[in-house]
Amino acid sequence: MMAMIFNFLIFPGFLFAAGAGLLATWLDRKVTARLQYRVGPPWFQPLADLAKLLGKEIIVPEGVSRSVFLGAPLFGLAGVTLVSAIIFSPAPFVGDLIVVIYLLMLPPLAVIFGGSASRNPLSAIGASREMKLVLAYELPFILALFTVVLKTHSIMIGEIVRYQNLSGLMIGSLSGLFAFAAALLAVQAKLGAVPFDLPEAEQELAAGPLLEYSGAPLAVFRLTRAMLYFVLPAFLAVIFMGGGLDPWFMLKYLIVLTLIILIKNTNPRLRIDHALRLFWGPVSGLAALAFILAWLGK
Amino acid sequence: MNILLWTIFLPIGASLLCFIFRRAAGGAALIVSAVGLALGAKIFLAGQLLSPLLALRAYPFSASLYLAASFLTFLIVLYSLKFMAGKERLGEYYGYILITLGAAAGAFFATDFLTLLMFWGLLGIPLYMLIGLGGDGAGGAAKKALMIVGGADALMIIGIGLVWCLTGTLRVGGALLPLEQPLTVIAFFCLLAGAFAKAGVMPLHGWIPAAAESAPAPVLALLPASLDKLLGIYLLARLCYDVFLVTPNSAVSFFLLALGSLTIMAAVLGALVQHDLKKLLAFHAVSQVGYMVVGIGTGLPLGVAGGLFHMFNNAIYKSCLFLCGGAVEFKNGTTDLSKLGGLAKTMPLTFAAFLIAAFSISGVPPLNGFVSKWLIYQSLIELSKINAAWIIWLAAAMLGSACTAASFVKITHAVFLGRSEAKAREVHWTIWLAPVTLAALCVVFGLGAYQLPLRFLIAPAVGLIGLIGVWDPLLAAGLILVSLSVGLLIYFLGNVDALKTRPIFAGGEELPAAGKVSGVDFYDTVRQIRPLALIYRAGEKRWFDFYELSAALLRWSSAWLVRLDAKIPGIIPWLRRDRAFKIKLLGALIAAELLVEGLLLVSGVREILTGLAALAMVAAAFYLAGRLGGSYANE
Amino acid sequence: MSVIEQIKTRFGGKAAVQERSPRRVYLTVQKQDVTALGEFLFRELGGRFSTASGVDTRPGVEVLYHFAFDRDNLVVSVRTLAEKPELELPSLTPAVPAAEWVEREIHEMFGVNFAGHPNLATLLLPDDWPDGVYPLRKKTFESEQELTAREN
Amino acid sequence: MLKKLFKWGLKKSLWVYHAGASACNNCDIEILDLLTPRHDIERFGIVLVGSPRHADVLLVTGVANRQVAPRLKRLYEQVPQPKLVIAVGSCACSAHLFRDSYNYVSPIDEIIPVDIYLPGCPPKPEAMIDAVVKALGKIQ
Amino acid sequence: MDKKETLIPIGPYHPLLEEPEFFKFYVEGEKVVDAEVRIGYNHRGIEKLSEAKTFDQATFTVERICGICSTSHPFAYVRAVEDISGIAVPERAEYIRTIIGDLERIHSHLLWVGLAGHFLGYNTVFMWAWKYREPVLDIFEAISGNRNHYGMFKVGGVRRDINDIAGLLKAIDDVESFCNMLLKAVIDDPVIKARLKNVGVLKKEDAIAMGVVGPVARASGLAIDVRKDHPYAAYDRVKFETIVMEGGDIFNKTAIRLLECVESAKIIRQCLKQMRPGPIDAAVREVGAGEGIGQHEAPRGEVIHYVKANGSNYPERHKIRAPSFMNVPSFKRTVIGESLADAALITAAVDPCYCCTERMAAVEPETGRVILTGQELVRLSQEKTEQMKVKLRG
Repeated sequence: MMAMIFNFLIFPGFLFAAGAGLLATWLDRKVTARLQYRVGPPWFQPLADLAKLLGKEIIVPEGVSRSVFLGAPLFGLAGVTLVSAIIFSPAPFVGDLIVVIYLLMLPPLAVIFGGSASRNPLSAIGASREMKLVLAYELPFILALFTVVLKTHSIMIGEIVRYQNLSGLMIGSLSGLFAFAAALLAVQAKLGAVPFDLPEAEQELAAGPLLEYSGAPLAVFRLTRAMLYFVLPAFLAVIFMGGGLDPWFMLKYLIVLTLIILIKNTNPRLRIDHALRLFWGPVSGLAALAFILAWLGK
Repeated sequence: MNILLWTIFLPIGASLLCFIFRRAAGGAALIVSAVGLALGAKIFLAGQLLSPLLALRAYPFSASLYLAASFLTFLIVLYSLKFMAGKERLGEYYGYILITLGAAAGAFFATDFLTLLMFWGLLGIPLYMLIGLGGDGAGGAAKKALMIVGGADALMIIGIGLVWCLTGTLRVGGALLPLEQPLTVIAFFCLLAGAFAKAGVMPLHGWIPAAAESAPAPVLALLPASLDKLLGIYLLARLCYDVFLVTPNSAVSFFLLALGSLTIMAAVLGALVQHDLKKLLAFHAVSQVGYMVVGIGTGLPLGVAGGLFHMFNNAIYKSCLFLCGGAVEFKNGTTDLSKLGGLAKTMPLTFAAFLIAAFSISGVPPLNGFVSKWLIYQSLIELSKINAAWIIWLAAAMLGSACTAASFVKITHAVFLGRSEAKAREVHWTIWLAPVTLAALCVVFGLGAYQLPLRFLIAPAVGLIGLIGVWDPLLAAGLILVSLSVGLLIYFLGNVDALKTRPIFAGGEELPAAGKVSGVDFYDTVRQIRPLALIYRAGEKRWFDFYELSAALLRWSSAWLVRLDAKIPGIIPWLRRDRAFKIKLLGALIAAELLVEGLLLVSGVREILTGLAALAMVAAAFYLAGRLGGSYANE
Repeated sequence: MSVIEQIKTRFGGKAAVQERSPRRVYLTVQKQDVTALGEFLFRELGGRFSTASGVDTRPGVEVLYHFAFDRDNLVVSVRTLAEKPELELPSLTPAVPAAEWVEREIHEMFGVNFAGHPNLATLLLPDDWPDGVYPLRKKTFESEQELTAREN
Repeated sequence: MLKKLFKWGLKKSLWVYHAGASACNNCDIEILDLLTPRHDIERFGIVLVGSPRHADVLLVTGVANRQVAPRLKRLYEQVPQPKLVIAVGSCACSAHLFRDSYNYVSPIDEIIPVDIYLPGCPPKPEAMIDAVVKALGKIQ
Repeated sequence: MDKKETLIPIGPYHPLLEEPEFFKFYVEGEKVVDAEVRIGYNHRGIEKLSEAKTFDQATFTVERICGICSTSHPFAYVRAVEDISGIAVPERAEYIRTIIGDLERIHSHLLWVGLAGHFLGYNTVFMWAWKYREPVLDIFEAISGNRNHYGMFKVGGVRRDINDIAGLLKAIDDVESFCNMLLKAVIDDPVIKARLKNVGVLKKEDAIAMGVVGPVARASGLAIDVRKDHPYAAYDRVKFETIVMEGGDIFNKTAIRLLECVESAKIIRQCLKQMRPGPIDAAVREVGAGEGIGQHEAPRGEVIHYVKANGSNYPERHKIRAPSFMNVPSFKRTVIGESLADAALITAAVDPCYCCTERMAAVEPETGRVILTGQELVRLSQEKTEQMKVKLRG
């Protein structure tokens, strides 16, 4: 029991994921800055942002449902925390791959409900874009992940890791590589990173769903986003490159993170219909190709 | 009298009283449905019961279904007391609800195909009448429901005849037919039509959205949302495992999976772009059936368990959603999404119930909808050992789930969050009690999935099931609670005392009244994507509506019939009477159908007559439908 | 035929032509001819509508419409007068869509009414600007004070 | 203890919302210039945000004309406490040569409380960074 | 289907807008079906307060109409004043004016390209474009002592000479090579193409009807350029191309702006080569009476100033038309039917400059009549203010 609580709250659960995620967002900002010939923020920057936000007063817009407005960020955090505990557990713990896919729906849903509860027209447009984006990336994400399931014949994350330890990494095979590419783009969208940052498109929608948030709820949203920066690339690394929380794994994680940052900095934002077309067209096609290859044993 | 007979004849008898004593109808219906619930509990606890008369038999599976049906009926009657107060034709309303309950009991407990058929046919009448109660425009919807459901019933007669020819017995489960010969397959599909039309599987779904446009909310909650699903899927399950033998990787299994996936995706895509609350929910009522069909269609115990569990879950959350929609309509007088908004603050209980049910239908862990979907997904993954097509069904099911979430985001935004103009207050307790109870049940069935529903409702019917995944709802819920507290802790670490209310930020301007995003157009982008745009456009032209297609066919054929008419005026003169007469005639035919079935049952002279009656009635029904279609075309 | 010659042929009797330099021509017309001349310059001679300017003079508000002829290195200015106190001019906007905003501007700055203008709503001044106060007009201060008092 | 943490956070992470009030664009452009490689204020943790709800610092440029003044006040109220206001440019500080305009209402500091005045037409980016450093000193 | 239009307010305070403006987009889903714009948030009414300013002082006033094109207005203004009585400007001053004018074009276009990248969510482009814009500002600082608002122009000449020709040439080379690089990047990037091609198309006939100017007009196939059509300063002594494209979409507008940077670099290089030593100021003492019109091809298009003088030291009427005043109204014709995400970009694509649009820097004369003087208007306004303050506090 104590061990479980420790796993969940300290390592590799909440605290570890939060810390690693905050560092990852810093890395993102730093690398972005370097690519733009800038110096970039110091390493403690995300932490300072959070501390600052906690000290700010919380503003609730007039006439909104307080419970939804203030409750939404918490549910997003709960979803990502649970995932962070599941994906590193070697033994079956709480849930399997399908559970992870569904739990990963919680953070976007939290953002959507928060934005929708804000009653601001720009937030509402942002929420609708976020939802459309979810619809867009869900298909290739599912196809890519189930390509792995087809190869490993298991939906248990521990089993998938074990399979890779025995028979080589997923990404080593052609189908695994394609599936990884498709899943990577889906993760890019899940992170709301450019070119898929259209729900929060700062220049169009101010901050979209988060427009009305301030103080602690905003801090929780940012923390959730930061944890996703750790959890999602780590999830990809576990599924496609094998798991185990060792230095090698951190290297794998960093590779995935670097890919994400690079995509982010070399592309302009897409329009929502472009994103839908991209995900339902080429990216899903890529994932389907990966599946077919996997079926053929490649 | 046998307790099983009570379940049938008490409500049907009471319905007569309702027709006569209209004032007391509500109270009577409440008492009768409460008695029905008590009977249901008793039967459920008893496990096995038999009634020689009418050849009824209760066993755990049918008992649990009856329990669910009577429970929902009770809640909905309670809900109706205030909701329907002051409406016209209340006596009929409660009477038909009771007939539905009684006939459903008969259908659940029947062990004989003819008994089944009799009650099955009987169910069509209250369905027609209840939808017709909706006032203006309800007539067309009711007719549509009757045509589809009645037509499918006619096919069922053929199917039963064929089954009898093949096995020589009319007992359900008398013999297990492997689906090899063409005749068996035809029989299977004929019977399947009956189940599908009731449950609303594509392409026989057309009556549900049509009904949702006009029928009262409790009617929708009772019939298309729950009772008809229970009946249809019950029949489907029995057909697949008690009458015919559906094996994994068979052509029929493939067909069911394909049809189920198609239903999930097509209906949910339809739901995404609806702009009326009840109609949107109706599309989900169709979409959710797809999961059950997929689950049962796998041919694996895991899938059947998932499908049946999903059936119960769907009855719970779908009724809840329709009842919440009714409450919204009750207070605001409209279900047009563009006219609603901001009710979360004024109707908190309705909102909470709706939100839980919406999360449940979207498959958000740890609610019940997730668990049943999870079981179905696992069964699909099991199929991976056999056939590569599983990924298509799985992707359709999971994407359908995401689309469901999307359309509920739209509703929640448009009705409960978003901006408000309405100043509605919370509804009377009798109205919110039913949805809140059902929402609570969603949570209970989700958290205690293994301990309660799977153990008591599903396991007796399916037997033991072997999971291939892991999901520990109680632990997960506990951990979610822990992380929620962590989040709350963060709030309290922060400057939570300084909670201020400020106007909405609109670039420094005051937000103009028109600055309201109603949510109606949330998914226009999806609609405009090719090839979806083409599909949507075709859908708007009703190309996928079986009924409309047939109507078009009939319109075309009726032109020929009119010519035929002109040539044979002397032979059947009454055929040229007015339309109202023909509707009555159709009603009479259905009554005759029931009568014949009753006679057959008593006389035992089944063999020849069944086939003849079936053929005659199908021919007559088609002819009349054609004529009606003709007059429909001329309107 | 050059632009000036064409104008002279067509509007010789109505417009007083003043050729300040080969690149600058000023035409003075009665207000009823402005629309016809403007349309002629814009549609037939292909002049680009540059802008319009107003000056408050003793008899009324003098409005100049400037047309640029880019191929001929020429700017033609059409001068007309909106007499006090009505200050009414026919609007050029129906013929020359580009004139919409600048006529709105002259309307709110000078109080010139452009008959036939599709939308004379406030363009530059604040929402709560008092009615009847025209910043660029030369009125006595007392009358303005009166207006402000009335507005409040 | 917590208060200290909050203060530290505020000092290290100032989020800036830029409110132009009838400015000539020059100060606005120079503010944007602060983000760009030569000046890069992100290294001090300063970023420009899109919503006033996220802001700690309100940068006001230009003279507030009659149309803008009430909006500016509304905007100021949208910013959660603790907040700072920096008036950037001569116009915001003293209305510059627009002091006598008929559309000019009152100095910015009579509409909203201003913490730092930063004159210049436009102030150089270096001066703006200096102003922000001074603003940090004001945080109590 | 009864569809209800939804109003999306953009502004007056919005990250898309550097300056406060209020756009109202009426949308169905994300498709814009109607649009309105309310300006006036930037209206400073320079006219009344400028009335005591002499011809010379007004140069500084008009410079503060806009910070980005702070040379365009003085340029057109001094040309208008010189037009009144045909003041001749020394040759070297003409060259310096040309150099300053086109340096400004480079800095302004790079600024726009950066902002466009920013609006596209492509911050790398934003940072890079602005990085290469800095050297241009450095040149300005070296020449005039200020990064913006250079104060270079005066009636009859310029105020400062250009001496560091070698440094200028080097900076120009750097900027030119960067523009070429960016041009390639923009034209080849598939995502940028998808976002910009066929978006916000301004048809040629609409362009003519709305009288648009500058790159907006040239992107729609109108070959107009004041520098070519109405030659002035040293523009008739240098060789350059007027870039014209037919598409009318944002992609064309972007490409034109980048190509124009390259052309401007060419112009500056030729000017530096041709420039001979000499006086830079005609030392004008008397303006005289009459009317004058001055045009200048600003980065955003033609600026036109009309000055009426009555022989005193003050202009009687000074009318200014900035290019954005013609370009902004055309947004309605381009934005309807596009998606909301593009609408933001389309409104930005004309490179709107609202402080220019709302200038109204008309300089009135001192006449003998009792008129509503500036101070009185101010007093009126301040009275109103006091009332408003009471309201705001209450």
